[in-house]
Amino acid sequence: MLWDAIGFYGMALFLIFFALKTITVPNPIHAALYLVLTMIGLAGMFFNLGAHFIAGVQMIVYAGAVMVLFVMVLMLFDLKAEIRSFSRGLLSGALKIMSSALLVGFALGSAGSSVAILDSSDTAPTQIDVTRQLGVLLYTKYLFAFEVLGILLLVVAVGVVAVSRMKGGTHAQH
Amino acid sequence: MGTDAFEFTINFVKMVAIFLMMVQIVPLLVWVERRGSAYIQNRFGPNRVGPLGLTQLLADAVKFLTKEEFVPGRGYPFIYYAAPVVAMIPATLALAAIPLSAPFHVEPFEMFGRNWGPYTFMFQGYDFGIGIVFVLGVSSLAAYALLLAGYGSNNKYSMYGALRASAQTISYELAMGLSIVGVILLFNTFSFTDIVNAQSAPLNFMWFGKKVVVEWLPNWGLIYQPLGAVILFAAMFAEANRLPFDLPEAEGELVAGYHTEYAGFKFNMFFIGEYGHMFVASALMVIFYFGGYTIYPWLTPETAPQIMGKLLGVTSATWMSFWGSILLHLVLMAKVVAFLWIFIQVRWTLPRFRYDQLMDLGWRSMLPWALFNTVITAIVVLLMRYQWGA
Amino acid sequence: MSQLLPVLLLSLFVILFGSALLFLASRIGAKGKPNSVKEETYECGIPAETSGPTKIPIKFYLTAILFILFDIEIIFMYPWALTYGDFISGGYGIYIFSAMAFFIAVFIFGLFWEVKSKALEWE
Amino acid sequence: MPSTETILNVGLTHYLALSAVIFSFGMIAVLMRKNVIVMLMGVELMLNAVNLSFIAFAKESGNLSGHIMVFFVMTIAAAEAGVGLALAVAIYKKFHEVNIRFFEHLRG
Amino acid sequence: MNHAILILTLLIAPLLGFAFNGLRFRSHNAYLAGSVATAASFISFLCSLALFFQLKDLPPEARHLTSRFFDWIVVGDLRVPFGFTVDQISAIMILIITGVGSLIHLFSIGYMSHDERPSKYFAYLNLFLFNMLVLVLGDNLLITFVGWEGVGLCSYLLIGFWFSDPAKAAAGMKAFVTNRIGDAGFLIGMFILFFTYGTLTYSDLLQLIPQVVESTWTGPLTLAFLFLFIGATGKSAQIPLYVWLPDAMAGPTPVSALIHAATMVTAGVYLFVRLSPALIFAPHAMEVIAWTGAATALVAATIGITQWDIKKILAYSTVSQLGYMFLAVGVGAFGAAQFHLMTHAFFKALMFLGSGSVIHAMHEEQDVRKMGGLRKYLPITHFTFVLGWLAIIGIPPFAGFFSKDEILWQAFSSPHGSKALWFVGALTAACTAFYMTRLMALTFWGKSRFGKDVHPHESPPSMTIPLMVLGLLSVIGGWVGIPHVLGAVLPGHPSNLFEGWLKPVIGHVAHHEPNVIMEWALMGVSVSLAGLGAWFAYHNYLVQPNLPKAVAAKLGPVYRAVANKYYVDEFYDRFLINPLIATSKAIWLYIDVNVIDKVTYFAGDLVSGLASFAKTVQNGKTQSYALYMALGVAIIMTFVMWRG
Repeated sequence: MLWDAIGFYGMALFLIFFALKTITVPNPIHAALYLVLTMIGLAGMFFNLGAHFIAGVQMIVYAGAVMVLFVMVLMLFDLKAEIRSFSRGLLSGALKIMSSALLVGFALGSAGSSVAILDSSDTAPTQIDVTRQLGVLLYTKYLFAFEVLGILLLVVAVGVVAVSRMKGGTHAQH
Repeated sequence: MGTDAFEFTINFVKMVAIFLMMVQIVPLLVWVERRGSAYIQNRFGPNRVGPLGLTQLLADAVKFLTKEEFVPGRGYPFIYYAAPVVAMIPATLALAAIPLSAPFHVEPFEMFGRNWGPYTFMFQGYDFGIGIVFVLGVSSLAAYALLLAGYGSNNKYSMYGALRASAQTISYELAMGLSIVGVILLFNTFSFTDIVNAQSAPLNFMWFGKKVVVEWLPNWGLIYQPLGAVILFAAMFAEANRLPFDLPEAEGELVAGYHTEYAGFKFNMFFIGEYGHMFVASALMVIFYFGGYTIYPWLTPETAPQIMGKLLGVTSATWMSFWGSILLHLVLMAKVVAFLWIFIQVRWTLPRFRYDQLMDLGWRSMLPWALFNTVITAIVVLLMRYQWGA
Repeated sequence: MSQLLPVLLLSLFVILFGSALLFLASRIGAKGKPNSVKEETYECGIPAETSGPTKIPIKFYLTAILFILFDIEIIFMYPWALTYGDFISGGYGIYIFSAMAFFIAVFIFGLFWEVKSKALEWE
Repeated sequence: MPSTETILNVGLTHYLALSAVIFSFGMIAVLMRKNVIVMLMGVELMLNAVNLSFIAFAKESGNLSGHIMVFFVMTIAAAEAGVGLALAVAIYKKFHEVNIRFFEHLRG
Repeated sequence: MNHAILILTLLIAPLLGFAFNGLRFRSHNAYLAGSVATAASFISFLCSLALFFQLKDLPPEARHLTSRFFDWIVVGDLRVPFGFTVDQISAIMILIITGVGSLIHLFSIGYMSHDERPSKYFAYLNLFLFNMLVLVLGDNLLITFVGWEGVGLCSYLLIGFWFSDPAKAAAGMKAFVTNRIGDAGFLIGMFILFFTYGTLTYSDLLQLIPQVVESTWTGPLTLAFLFLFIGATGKSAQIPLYVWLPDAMAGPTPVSALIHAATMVTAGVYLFVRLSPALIFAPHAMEVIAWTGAATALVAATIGITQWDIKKILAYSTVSQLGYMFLAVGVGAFGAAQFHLMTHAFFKALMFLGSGSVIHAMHEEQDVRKMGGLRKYLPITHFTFVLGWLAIIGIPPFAGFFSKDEILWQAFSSPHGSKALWFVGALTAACTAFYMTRLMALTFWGKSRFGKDVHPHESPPSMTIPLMVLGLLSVIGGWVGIPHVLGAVLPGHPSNLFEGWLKPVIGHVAHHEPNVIMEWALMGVSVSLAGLGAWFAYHNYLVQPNLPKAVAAKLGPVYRAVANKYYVDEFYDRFLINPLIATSKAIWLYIDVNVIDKVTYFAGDLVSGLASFAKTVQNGKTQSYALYMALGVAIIMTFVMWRG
């Protein structure tokens, strides 16, 4: 139990640190790289929670694909560190911080008031079983959503190509 | 005995072993590659320093270490330094997930006045049950090292090399991932060990409700998945950025690609990554299609301990099991080395693709073929296992 | 936690090894005086005009974006492939096959469209 | 101050709290960063935080629907990132700028 | 095969046909479009057959195959499953729909071969088929209503298929608007049923109502059925909403055959047969239905006598026959209503297709005054038409005889019936015989009255084959429902199979002892009345062709009234539509401009005043919007937390 707690807090601290860095570093590329680390850390969290396959997907899709795209795009923009990386406005800034804090406060409060404790000792027998169950569930109960996602991806693929071909639209002459 | 501490020690030892293995691959392969290329292209390889030029490696190491440490003026030092380190991680982590031999069983015994065991020692860094997904996930991180190197050097050749490399890596990842689907369809597991075990048997399958067994053939994936094997192997070349897919470092166009600005040990670390990739790729090929560490009908996890027992005259079950595992490990290594040799042979035989040809091949040829392979496999598996008449 | 420990250990080794080598090299390696010409971005001997690339082909993003989309579709096939045998032996072979057949048909349609729209064509 | 027991017994609450913190970071990035791409990263961060809570709930309840949901969220997030970045690239090509303020030019 | 799969295939086949043709609607290839559509329809027919035989193998009480695919709507107490049921009634309906539908699809290939937009036509036709099947198979009122609206839409699209002609487009509009009135009634009826009994599923309703009817007031039930009947008058063209059907003849003729004769217009009858076990507890509603049906039958038949357009005659005939069916429903002869629905589908589809063949041959000429003597040009059409004619006027042993006779006998003998109802029915039968014979005489017999430039020719096989099949059905279709008195004297005693088949699912009213002699006598009377009418028409239009004009002149205003359809359209125009328009105009000019506009302008000014303040919020800054979102969530969360 102690080791579990240490592991969790260690990872949680790293995650929070990386996430905080992600949103505060002025250089967007560094932000993206910190985000990659956050993603990998989250994959580890998923792994700890018994979601092995999901952890793998997190690595492949998020860390290996989405973030590569982010990094690629940022590198090609070649943005230097921004002098003012946060938007201006004292009132709105205060409001933004306040509303975020409020939401987090509520989330923490409600999470804290629920006293449920995960029984971390019940390690799922063999993880392949979870993945199998996940597969069965995905292709039976959630079959429709799955097929629809296939179509969504198709639409996105078409849309992306269309967007990248855009020549400027109606206001191109300015 | 605290199990945690014991497990920790075992894991620590394993990790050190795997890490050392990873590091020692490079000098050996560099030597093989040099001698091999010399042999293939009819020229002189390293032959001055020591027997067969073997101590050339040592000289190399000294040379690497004594190179001047250099950071390009306009580069980003931290990223520039991080890139080569990151380059080593994916291959190392992937290697640790691959079973290098059959597990060996330690029977209960007494030592230091205590009872030990029984214990099953896995010849594998870790086994998560989702082995294939883990390896894919880890190796998908390989693109970062390239991008970091390109960006950190802040040189247009490096950048283009990095871009090309990562675009190429991800493009071929599709064909790779898809060709593995065929293997999973066949064996219905993500675990390498299960795949190898399934292959250490005579060729057997259901055919329209009847069981067919061919005694004289091993149950290797190659027999079911020839197309998938070819696609996977080709994709692996691209993943490892080897010729004929070494566009990122095409000398004629990009000087040396993403490691233009790297020298000394930093350059060497990229090599560790590349050779590690090659090694992992060969191991995957062997495990998916060539029976892993087994050769049915002679060498299987069942027969190997007996053979070694007879050969070495040991009778203790533990030691038989141990030597059997070593034998199987050698089998695996032999197969892997064969594949590594193909990598090298191809590098010195084939010319390089053009970049458009490369992308065309990946997207418009290999991806559709891999898709075709998946569909055909699914249909055949359905026909084979469908419960006719039920 | 214990399951991930080896992974962390191994990564740690690699990072330590790498850093140690870098450190060693900087200690042992020859000491050169930095000068502006040496630190110039490498461009085959002529003075570099720009450091990073300026014009970036749109193809790279497009490839990366399409890669993400297709990659996810392939990832969706993994659990399918894993449970395919179970479904067949449960008597739902045709069901699971047609479930994925539709998905793959959409996939093929997408691929076909991308090829036809020349989004995958390189110079 | 919670008891040592509560602190050491890592459970759902802890994961939810972590998730809430990461979510708030993502939200702050979306609300306050000027760079569009960093804003998109904030969105990813928020989605990931939610995913974490899904997985934690799935573990808690033993119901795998949470995993499926995460799978779907990842898909949607990837699609969203793809489209978002394609738009960002298109706009960058036009204005050579990724500051969110420049997106106001898209009005009307 | 599993019945769920069959039902699914049955429904999806026409939907796929619709998708196929709908997606390539610009194509001019009538043969491809038609073949696909016909194939889709035929697949459905095969499924229907399979389902029918599956049903037949079950014991009579258990003859229902239900498959519920998922819960469609779950709101509070309302739980609507997306389910379909095949039972005795819907099995017959789907056989008719897909069987006759397939024939009409086949016929359409030839008929629409020169049209500009065949794909669109076939797409609509398949969509109609799908909706009709949904209507019939739905296991609750809401699904039925979905189909009900769907067929209304397809009917509108197909009536106005040649929309470039304003009159035809207007006809489509008229049909749609008239149907909307009925649909409102349907909805209200449905609401009342749900409000009273808390469910919309047929099986639950029909189980619940007989149980609670003893202990509760049946007022809502009667009211619900009256409102549903309003819906039925719209869809099934009864008084007062029948006016759209004759105009609906603007559509292509096969459409008239399929939608406006065989299937869609019988939806109302189907609905009441389906609900008949509950309907018998609302005798007042039944009375209204019976008299409305009888009146419609007679009025439409008399109008039919004076029409000159071949399709209009058939249209009024359809209205009249639908009146018969409602008469049957009203007197509690649900089996007879369903039986007549089936035979009518056969012979009326036949006659419409026959008229289509005639129109096709006469180059789009529809006026019977310009026809005549077509017998020798169109032998097959003529022969099949004769079969239909004999069937509709009720000559034994043709199909129409058995069903019509059953209705008349029930109208006479049922406790809900009366001699007056029987008399109206018998009179209608005579009128029917008269105008149908008149149609035959003017179209096929006698001397030809068309110009020299018209060269009628027999239609291609794709059009004549459906005619022949339907002709055969018009002959033998009635033999499944031979009444007991007749069956008793025939060899093999073929008793009333049809009635027996439907028995478990329809409502039953208490019967008197069958009076065999009376039944024989009435049968004789109706046949002789039909013969009389036929002979009279034959005499008038062939033997003494000048007689009709003289009669018309002599009757004067009565004839004019009938010929002008009793001025119903004009009546509606003058007393409903024009006053409505005038009132609207008055409201617009005085109330709208002076009161409402002022209010709205004030509201608008107020809003724009507020907006000029509020628009500072909408400043085009993405992050501000995100902030509002976050603030909104925060406020809601605060509220929720605060309330506990």
